[in-house]
Amino acid sequence: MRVHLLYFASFRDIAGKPDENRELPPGSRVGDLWAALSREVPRFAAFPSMPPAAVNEEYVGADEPLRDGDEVAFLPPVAGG
Amino acid sequence: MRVHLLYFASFRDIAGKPDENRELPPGSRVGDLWAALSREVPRFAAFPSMPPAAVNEEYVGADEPLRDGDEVAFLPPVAGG
Amino acid sequence: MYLTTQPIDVAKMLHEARPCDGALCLFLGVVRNENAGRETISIDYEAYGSMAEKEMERIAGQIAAEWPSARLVMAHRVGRLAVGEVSVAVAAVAPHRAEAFAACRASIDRIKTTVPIWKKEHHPDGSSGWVDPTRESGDLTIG
Amino acid sequence: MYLTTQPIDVAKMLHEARPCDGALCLFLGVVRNENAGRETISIDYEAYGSMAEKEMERIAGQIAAEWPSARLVMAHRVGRLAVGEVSVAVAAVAPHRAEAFAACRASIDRIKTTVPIWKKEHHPDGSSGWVDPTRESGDLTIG
Repeated sequence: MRVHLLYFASFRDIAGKPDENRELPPGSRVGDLWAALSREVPRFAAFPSMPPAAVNEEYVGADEPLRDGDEVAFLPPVAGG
Repeated sequence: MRVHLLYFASFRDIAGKPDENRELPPGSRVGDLWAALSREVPRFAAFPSMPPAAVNEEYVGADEPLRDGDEVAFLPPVAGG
Repeated sequence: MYLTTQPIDVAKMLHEARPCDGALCLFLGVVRNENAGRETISIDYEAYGSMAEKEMERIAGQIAAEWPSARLVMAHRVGRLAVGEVSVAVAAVAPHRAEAFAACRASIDRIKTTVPIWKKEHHPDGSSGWVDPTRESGDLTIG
Repeated sequence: MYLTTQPIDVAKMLHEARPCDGALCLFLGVVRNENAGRETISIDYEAYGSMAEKEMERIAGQIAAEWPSARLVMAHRVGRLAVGEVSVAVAAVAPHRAEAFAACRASIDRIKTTVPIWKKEHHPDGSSGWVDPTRESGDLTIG
């Protein structure tokens, strides 16, 4: 299956791109996607734990199952206001 | 000595006037003035205790000594805002 | 001068209060159309003016001492106000929101407790009464 | 729509928020000229826009459930803001001030905690950095 991954703010700087499509094995969960990113990008690997994540614009935990076509984002610490 | 007594809001309605000059015996305190008013005006006598009082625009207690020329006011419950 | 017989210009107050200080908390008191279950059409605000100015100045000094990082702008209207008009405005500006909220809240709480201002509500049936916040009903009708 | 690229019109917000409801508490966040000891000249606010709108709507629903007597008007600016510009505005109106203050404070606290918005500070020396409120310094310089 394929998900659309979005990068914002400092995570976009780290990834070097604002978004990408990623192919994932069936049954993948949000935590699996973060693990895959961490294997590729040392600065993501340096995070002590998975940052807050959103699937289809809702906060979810690492166990959230992913489905084909999902929009996924890992979120840097928010700083609105 | 003589003091200038001011009445505001519901107290003005009770007294029927906005202010008056009053002659007081030397050594009078604020509580003595309230006692004198209460003897004259039954609706003031009905108060369970002396209302907040101000002398020369500052809150004072019943023991505050009065001086000739003081401006004195007993204040109904404030309701600003 | 904290008391004014003219409508409070909130935009101007915000302009005066707002520099580059991070957080602004504004409180507005607005004349309600009812109190203690009775409809109100207007309110007369009466002040012991000279003492009210001193009390508001004293409160401003207290707030400045307790929240040194906060700046305060305050105004209280007197005279007859229609429903929907602003009776009191307090703006507190500080580098962070905790101080802005605290200074604003403390200011309005103290204004309502000690500043010698009274209000007489006018009702649609022509009756009126001085508001007594110390009574449960909040409404003491005189005369 | 809670997000706007245009300057927040505070006067208009107050007008929308203010009926005859007694108490209004407004919070404004203003771009400060310094953060964590470093001078700031401007801030870029970036949002995950569609999710930020949903989060602010969710917060508005929470506040309405927790303070049923309060009404809320909120806006958050995105894009580049100069020092002194309003980044966020929350107005809460209620019959009494306790609810107005509480609803306003809870709203801004939650906005700052969960709405996906980020800010990059620009400094006079040309450097810039994303603000990380979870770090003590509050300033994470990237690149």
